[in-house]
Amino acid sequence: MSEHKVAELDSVTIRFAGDSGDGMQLTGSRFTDTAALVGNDIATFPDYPAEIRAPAGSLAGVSGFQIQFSSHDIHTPGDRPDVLVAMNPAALKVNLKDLPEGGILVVNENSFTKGNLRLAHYESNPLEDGSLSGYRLIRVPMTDLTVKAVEETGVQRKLAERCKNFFALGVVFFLFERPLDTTIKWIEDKFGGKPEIAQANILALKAGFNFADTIEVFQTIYEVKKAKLPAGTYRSLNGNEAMALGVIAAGVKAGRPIFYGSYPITPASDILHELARHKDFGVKTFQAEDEIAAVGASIGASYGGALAVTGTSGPGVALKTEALGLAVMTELPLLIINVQRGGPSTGLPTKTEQADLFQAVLGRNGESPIPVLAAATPGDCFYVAIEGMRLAVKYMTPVLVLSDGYLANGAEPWRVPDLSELPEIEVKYAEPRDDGEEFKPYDRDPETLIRPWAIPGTRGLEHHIGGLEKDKLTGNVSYDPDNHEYMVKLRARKVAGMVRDIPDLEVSGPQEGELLILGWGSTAGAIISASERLRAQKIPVANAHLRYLNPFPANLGEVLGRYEKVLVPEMNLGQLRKLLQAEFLRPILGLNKVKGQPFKVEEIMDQARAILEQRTVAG
Amino acid sequence: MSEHKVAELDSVTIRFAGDSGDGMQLTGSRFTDTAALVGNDIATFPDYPAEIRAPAGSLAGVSGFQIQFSSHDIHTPGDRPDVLVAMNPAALKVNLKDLPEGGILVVNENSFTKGNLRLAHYESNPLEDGSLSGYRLIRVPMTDLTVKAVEETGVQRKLAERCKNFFALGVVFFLFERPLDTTIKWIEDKFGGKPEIAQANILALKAGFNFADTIEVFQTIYEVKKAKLPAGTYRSLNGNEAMALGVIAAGVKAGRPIFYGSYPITPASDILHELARHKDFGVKTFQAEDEIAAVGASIGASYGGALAVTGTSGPGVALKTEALGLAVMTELPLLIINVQRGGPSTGLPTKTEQADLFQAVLGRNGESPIPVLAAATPGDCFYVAIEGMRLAVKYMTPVLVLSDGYLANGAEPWRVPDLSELPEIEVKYAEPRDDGEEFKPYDRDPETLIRPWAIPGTRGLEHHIGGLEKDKLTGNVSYDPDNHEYMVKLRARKVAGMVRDIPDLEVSGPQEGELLILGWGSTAGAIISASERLRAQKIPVANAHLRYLNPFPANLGEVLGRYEKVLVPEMNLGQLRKLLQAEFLRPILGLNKVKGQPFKVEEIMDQARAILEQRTVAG
Amino acid sequence: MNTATATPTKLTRKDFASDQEVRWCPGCGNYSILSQVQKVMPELGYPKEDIVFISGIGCSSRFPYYMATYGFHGIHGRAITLATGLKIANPNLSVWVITGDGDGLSIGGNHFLHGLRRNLDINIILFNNRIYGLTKGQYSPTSEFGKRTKSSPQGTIEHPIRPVRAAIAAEATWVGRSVDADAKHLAKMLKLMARHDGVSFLEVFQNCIIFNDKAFEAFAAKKVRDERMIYLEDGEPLRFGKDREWGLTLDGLTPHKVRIGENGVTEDDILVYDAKNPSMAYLLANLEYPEFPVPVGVFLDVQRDIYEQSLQAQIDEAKSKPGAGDINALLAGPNTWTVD
Amino acid sequence: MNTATATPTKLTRKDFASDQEVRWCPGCGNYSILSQVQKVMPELGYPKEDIVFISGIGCSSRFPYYMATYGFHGIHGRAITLATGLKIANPNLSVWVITGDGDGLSIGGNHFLHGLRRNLDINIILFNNRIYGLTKGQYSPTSEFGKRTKSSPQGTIEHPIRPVRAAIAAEATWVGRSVDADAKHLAKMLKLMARHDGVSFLEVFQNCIIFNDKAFEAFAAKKVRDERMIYLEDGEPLRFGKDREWGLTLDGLTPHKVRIGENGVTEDDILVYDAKNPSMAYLLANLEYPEFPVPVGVFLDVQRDIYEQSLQAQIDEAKSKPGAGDINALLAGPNTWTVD
Ligand SMILES: Cc1ncc(C[n+]2csc(CCOP(=O)(O)OP(=O)(O)O)c2C)c(N)n1
Ligand SMILES: Cc1ncc(C[n+]2csc(CCOP(=O)(O)OP(=O)(O)O)c2C)c(N)n1
Ligand code: SF4
Ligand code: SF4
Ligand SMILES: [Mg+2]
Ligand SMILES: [Mg+2]
Repeated sequence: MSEHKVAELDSVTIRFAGDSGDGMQLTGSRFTDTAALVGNDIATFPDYPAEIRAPAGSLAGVSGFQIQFSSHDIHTPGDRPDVLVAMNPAALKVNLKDLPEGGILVVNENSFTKGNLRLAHYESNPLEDGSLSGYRLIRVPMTDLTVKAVEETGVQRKLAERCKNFFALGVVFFLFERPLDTTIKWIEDKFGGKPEIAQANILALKAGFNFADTIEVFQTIYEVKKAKLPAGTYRSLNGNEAMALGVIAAGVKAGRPIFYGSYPITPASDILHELARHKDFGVKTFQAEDEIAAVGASIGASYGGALAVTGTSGPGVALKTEALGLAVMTELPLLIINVQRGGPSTGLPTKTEQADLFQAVLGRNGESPIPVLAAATPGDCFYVAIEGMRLAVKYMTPVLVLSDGYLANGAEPWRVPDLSELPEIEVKYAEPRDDGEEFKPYDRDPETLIRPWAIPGTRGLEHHIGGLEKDKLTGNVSYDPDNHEYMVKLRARKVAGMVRDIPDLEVSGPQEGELLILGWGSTAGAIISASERLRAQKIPVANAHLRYLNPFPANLGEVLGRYEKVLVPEMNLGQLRKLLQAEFLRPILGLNKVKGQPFKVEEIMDQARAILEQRTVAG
Repeated sequence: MSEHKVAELDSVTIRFAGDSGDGMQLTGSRFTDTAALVGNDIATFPDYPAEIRAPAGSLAGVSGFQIQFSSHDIHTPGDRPDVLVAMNPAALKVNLKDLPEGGILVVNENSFTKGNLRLAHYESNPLEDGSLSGYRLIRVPMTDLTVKAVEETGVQRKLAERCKNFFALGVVFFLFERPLDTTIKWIEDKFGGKPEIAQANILALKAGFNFADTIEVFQTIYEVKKAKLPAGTYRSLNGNEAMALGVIAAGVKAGRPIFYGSYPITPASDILHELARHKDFGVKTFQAEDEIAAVGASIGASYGGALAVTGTSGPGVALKTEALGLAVMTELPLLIINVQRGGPSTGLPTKTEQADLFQAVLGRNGESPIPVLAAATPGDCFYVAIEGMRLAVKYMTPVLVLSDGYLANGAEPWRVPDLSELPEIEVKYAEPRDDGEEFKPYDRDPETLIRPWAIPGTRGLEHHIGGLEKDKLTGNVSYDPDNHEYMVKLRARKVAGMVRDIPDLEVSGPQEGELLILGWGSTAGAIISASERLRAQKIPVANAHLRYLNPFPANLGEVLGRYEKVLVPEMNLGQLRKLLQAEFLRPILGLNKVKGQPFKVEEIMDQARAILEQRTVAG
Repeated sequence: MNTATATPTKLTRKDFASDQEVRWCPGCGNYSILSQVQKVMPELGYPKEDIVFISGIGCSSRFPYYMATYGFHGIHGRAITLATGLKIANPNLSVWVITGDGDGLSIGGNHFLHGLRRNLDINIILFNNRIYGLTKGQYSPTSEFGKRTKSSPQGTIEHPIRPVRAAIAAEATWVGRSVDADAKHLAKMLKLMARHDGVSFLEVFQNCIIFNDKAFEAFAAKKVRDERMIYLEDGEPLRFGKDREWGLTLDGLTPHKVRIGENGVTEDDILVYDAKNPSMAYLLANLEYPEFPVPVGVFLDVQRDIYEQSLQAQIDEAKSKPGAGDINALLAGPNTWTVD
Repeated sequence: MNTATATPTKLTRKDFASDQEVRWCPGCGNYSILSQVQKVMPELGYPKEDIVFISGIGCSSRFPYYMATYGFHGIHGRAITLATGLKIANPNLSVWVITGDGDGLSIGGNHFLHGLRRNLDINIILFNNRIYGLTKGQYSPTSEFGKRTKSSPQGTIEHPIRPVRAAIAAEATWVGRSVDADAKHLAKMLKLMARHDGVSFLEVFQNCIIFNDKAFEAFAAKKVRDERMIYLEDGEPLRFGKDREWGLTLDGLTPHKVRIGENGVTEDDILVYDAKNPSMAYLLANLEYPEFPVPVGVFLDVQRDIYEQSLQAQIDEAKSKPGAGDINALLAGPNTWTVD
């Protein structure tokens, strides 16, 4: 390697952008893995189109992958990229607006053909017309160089060209002094069956690296040191993988088999794929004919004593609504996972949103209470799955867990836990009986109000359950007016009473004062970063994160009362805000973004500043 | 007729109770019609079991029908009966607790056999053991007398016995000085094809009347004078009939055919039955394979330019949830009727409840606003259907209308309106074009935000709609972040903006002060009665009724602000209360009854008094 | 179904009657079906606790309450989904689905289709009364074209589904039909379906005395039954009539009703029934009165991979791989790094 | 479908291509289907504004965007329900449903069943790629038993649905099959289905180049097609092969593949196809490669009451009654009284 100036940076954000067919998701993932293995903290944001493969070169077909890697704790994939890699004009067009002035812009100049420029609606070639003069533009004839580099393998030109994403990756690796070995190993594993393809990709990767070194395109290269994470063994993990692992771990902790009933839907399908691969843990996956069959089978499996889970996204939850009422009425444990996406209706299926909170808490016919939890980060999906299952089994109730598209596909370094660190999940089936006494399936623990889990196959516990109102003791059908009111209130009390099992809300920053920023779900990262930065600037904001949306933690009202203002940033029109107002009768401020994209740290900082300044002005 | 003391009463409540097979619903309806035709104000409450026909004589099989008739304005079927007619021991057992001491109790003593007593869980015969001494017990060997009375027709004994409900009706007609002619005419029409059955029923009716006269079972008979209702032509009508007529009338006013897509479900099925009988108005009814097909076909019909309606009950709405999101996204007019019943799940299918409000307003994935209205009385179902359709068509939006089991089956006298009194429903389809210019299906009125209704078959308007997010102008699929946020907010603004078209909330009683009782849906009658009675007792409560649940009337916040306390009685655990709190950030008091039964006037009066007394104590 | 452990308990019919009051209309055909099911259960040899009855919503779907076994009264149309999950979770149970023509074929049509082709070892009984009973008399997907009901005052305009044919087309592995009042035949069918490995589907013609009385009377009434119904027997010629004087023949793909001894027709011309032949089953499922006798009995009885067994085999295979079930390895994944 | 007013507009293929960028993967079989549909449309003679394409969700369901007609991209599995309501509301339209094997047969299975038996005059095209394309490669209800996909890493354990057979069993009145790449045949099928009165159902084998490439290659590839597929023609003997040297015969209910001239088989032994015979259609729908040639063409073409027409007839009848449509009389009902 030739001599280059090396500068040290705290953190860097890179965005790879190209055509759907250009392999940007793969390029991003490879960079992520390398950064993670080197010990950086990372956060990623893959952003791809809804079409499997939109026409090559079109704006609709642009696929992006952003990663922030850092030598300190980070919580988001970065607001704006420091480096943008644009594989074609369309990718440039779509992404350039996010690159700050002076940012590094790497383009594949071979792709700036007339045809591609037209597809990207460029009137003139931006590489030539001076419009990019505000950036550190690095033009690389990637296609040509790649084709030349892989010539020796003898692969066809078309296949050769496809290797250019590894060339681009090589360039970026050089810029940040990253080793190539993990990527080479990955390529060898992946293309084991096709050695010439593996060879071509490796050659392209190396060529990119060497090209950057040799022709000294970069005056300076950058180093991002290891982050100081808590000690432990780490891996990189996205939210869907974490959710699947959480489900499996819950099964292991409970010592009971998992049943996962699902119908494919973006962005939840990967949970099904992941679980289907782990039948060695006794996991039974069932791809149903539709969402109704998925939840129906899951209720049936739960009735049979399995740890039943049904995963989907918003429109799928809509279809499961009626059956969730049955789970409430029969009081069977069931975990429902909703990986939220942009709505309403089919909406923006590959984009993220948090607009299914109302549906989760209130969206059923009748008085039909269901506990609701939400995951804060990709890795937290693991813990939320376990906690959801713990509560479902303990309280004999369906529990709904919310994730979203951003968590599902975003990755972060994740400290691999030891099994012993995980909460216990105690499964107690009702015991067989031979005393001939009648079994009372709705007789319950007077304190927790939990009814017994009596599974078919158990001697002497034969009984009937169903969706009609039940007698409070025998479980027989009852149309008695007083019994109905009693049962409606009992079901509500049981869920409300779970508050005992829910940790108090903790606040970071000032424990009382002017402004609390309260988040839920995937806004956690942006809120933490924003709050920390504000506090670093001596702006006294507090922040907290709600993991339990129903019931709320016991101290929530008290916590809110300690702040003059409470701001809830959420990717909807103010759903948590309304729930809080209904409960605590105090005004809550909202910061609402419904663009299919996560919050930027700056957006939250700006809003917090504006609120505090307004106060100063007003006061 | 022999001489009897005649006393005048303001209003009387009668409950007919018997086995499901005893024809109590029919008996009640006949009494209702007669009372209505005589000019009383009436209100009825049929209450029947979920089984088609539970075992004869069993407690589960008891069917009841309560009617209040009055010489003044009444709003409920009465809290407790003045007269209870019990056709068998089970009916007595189930209903006696509601009869106040000194009440008139008419029983069919022939049915108090050992077997029936056992089925009703009576240890001893209540007719003999003195337990009924507190009531004015009138024992009638109805079966025997009926059989004897109809002997001459030669009908078989079993059929003869079945006439005993008309015997009972005759007895009650005598007690309240009612004429027999309408009932005789009704019998003749109904059993036209079977003259001997008609004859037997008429003989039984007359025999009952004469029996009561002859043997002077009643020392006094009662007169309830005509009510002073506003001038007009009246008929008796229940909520489901009214809803169906409202739908038809909306079609007539709009000059467009009605499409009604539905899957049978209690208590909404009668709307389908009624509409299916009126194809002469061009009404197209479609009995779908399930609720999803029902709403899907309705959306398709609306797309085709029909006035589309889909009716169901809570669990059916749950199944329609996903498709309602599509209606929101495509902005097509659609009326959704939910005749609420006891929930959650299958719940109490034949009982009433108001627990689907959350589902109506908030129960969908994504930000998915739908206007919601609720009917206040059986007759109001007519007007709510028309108003819902007017708004749906005008604002190009699905509109959800809530009724409930109590309204659906309860009857009241209804002033038959003239067509000219009804609001206009203006249907404007987009005009055909030949100018070759591109049609913009999402271009909209800048003020009302309404997009054009462009129906297939119209030249030059070919365009695409669907469930994916739409470009704000062209309606083409758009994944643009800013466009999505714009559209999410636009859909919310459009519905919120309908407030311009919604009348202000009006208050009866003091226009400011200590207590406002605010109702919605079928609680109207009990709340009005309670408030009027309280005010008559110089207790200064105000009352108001919310017909529009989303958006709320513009002055609602201001109205609430004029009262120290606001009480919302509802047949759920406090759903409107929560929505109000979320919106207006002030505490709302709830009176919640979830027993599958409507409020009694007294229950509301008691609670209002308690609230006011508490204030006095506290103050 | 025969995978449940058959223990030598000596149960009687009464052991299977629950303490719940039976709430069907007096005279409803459901009573006789209930009675036969209760009678047959002890003969199957399952311990009571291993038997589960699952239903949707409808008059028929109240059935589970009246059995002293485990019972799950589900929601409308979804009984097969509940049964599917239960059977997958515990293949050892004897699972019975009770459904109606509306519950199973209208709202539940999709699960019917997929439930049958998946071939779980469950038993499905469809009570076909050709009407919606519980909701008081609307037409169902099996109602005759033109039928006048509450929701079709001018007559239905829908071509009905034939449940047996639909089940065969959906590739059920055992398909049969019986009649509520024909106690002996019904009992026989129940036993046969229970013993079948894989999904079994039985249609029972059931009289709804209130909303569709005598729907099957024309051919199922005792005194005409022999002439107007035909009892399918595997390997036996398709003969019927009081003296078995009638028979069915096949001319290409067209069945004919013939009288033995007339027009030169002999016993040997009569088609021999083959319950292993889905094409024959399908053809017979098309026959309707009055053109033909109505077939009852076992239409189809074949074998195919059983879903829950195949799933278990995959689990066993997965478990046999080196490193299988190592949760720590799974959590760590292939690439880790260490921070100290 | 032929009730729409055929006006003598001279439209061309280009008139039917919308301005929307086609976003399928390069090489996807959907392109050729789109191309044939656009080509055939002008020949049908409907004004453009009377044509509506309705779909569910899936790659195939993006189809309506690419047609310059009215188009409705619905929700997953519900296209037939939307089409049903639309056609009832306006019987004058030419309504086309575009669906996939997942959309139409998995989540949409119930509407498939009921939509077909109701026999509305709509046209349904099912793009069968035997995979879920849009959700990136899970098995579908038409995937082969044992197929390894993202959601079945050890192979599926479900017996597939055969769409044509299911459609025949559901009593569709016109049923056909074609192949994406066989442009001429596909165009012919499209025209025939359009002209049929009543529901028509066409399965098109469609190649998903990304997730299930070459699924139909074994028999549908150009060079083997003649030997491995059989083109059904009403009234013609079932012959195939480059020189039509092969044929199908029927032995009872069992079809056989025979070579004419061998073993004494002559032309006259070959079964003559009868598209009016549902039993034959059902039998042929069972044939699969490699045991048999795969049949394409018109399986079934029969007539039955058409739903929207029957409904209109009931309305006309109701309107012809004395007092019909009198809203004041309706509102007043039979019993009124007057308050002054
Ligand atoms: C989601 C939903 N839709 C509709 C209903 C109303 N419903 C209950 S049973 C039934 C049909 C019953 O018919 P069938 O299955 O034939 O049973 P039967 O009563 O005739 O035995 C209907 C429509 C319901 N309970 N739930
Ligand atoms: C309610 C709902 N469930 C699931 C999905 C996800 N989904 C979209 S398309 C599809 C299957 C597509 O398969 P197919 O119909 O065969 O169409 P293809 O893409 O293969 O053309 C699924 C499961 C959805 N959009 N909506
Ligand atoms: S309504 Fe019909 S099916 Fe239902 S219980 Fe009564 S007779 Fe039986
Ligand atoms: S994924 Fe398959 S079906 Fe979908 S567009 Fe691509 S090639 Fe076609
Ligand atoms: Mg039925
Ligand atoms: Mg497909």
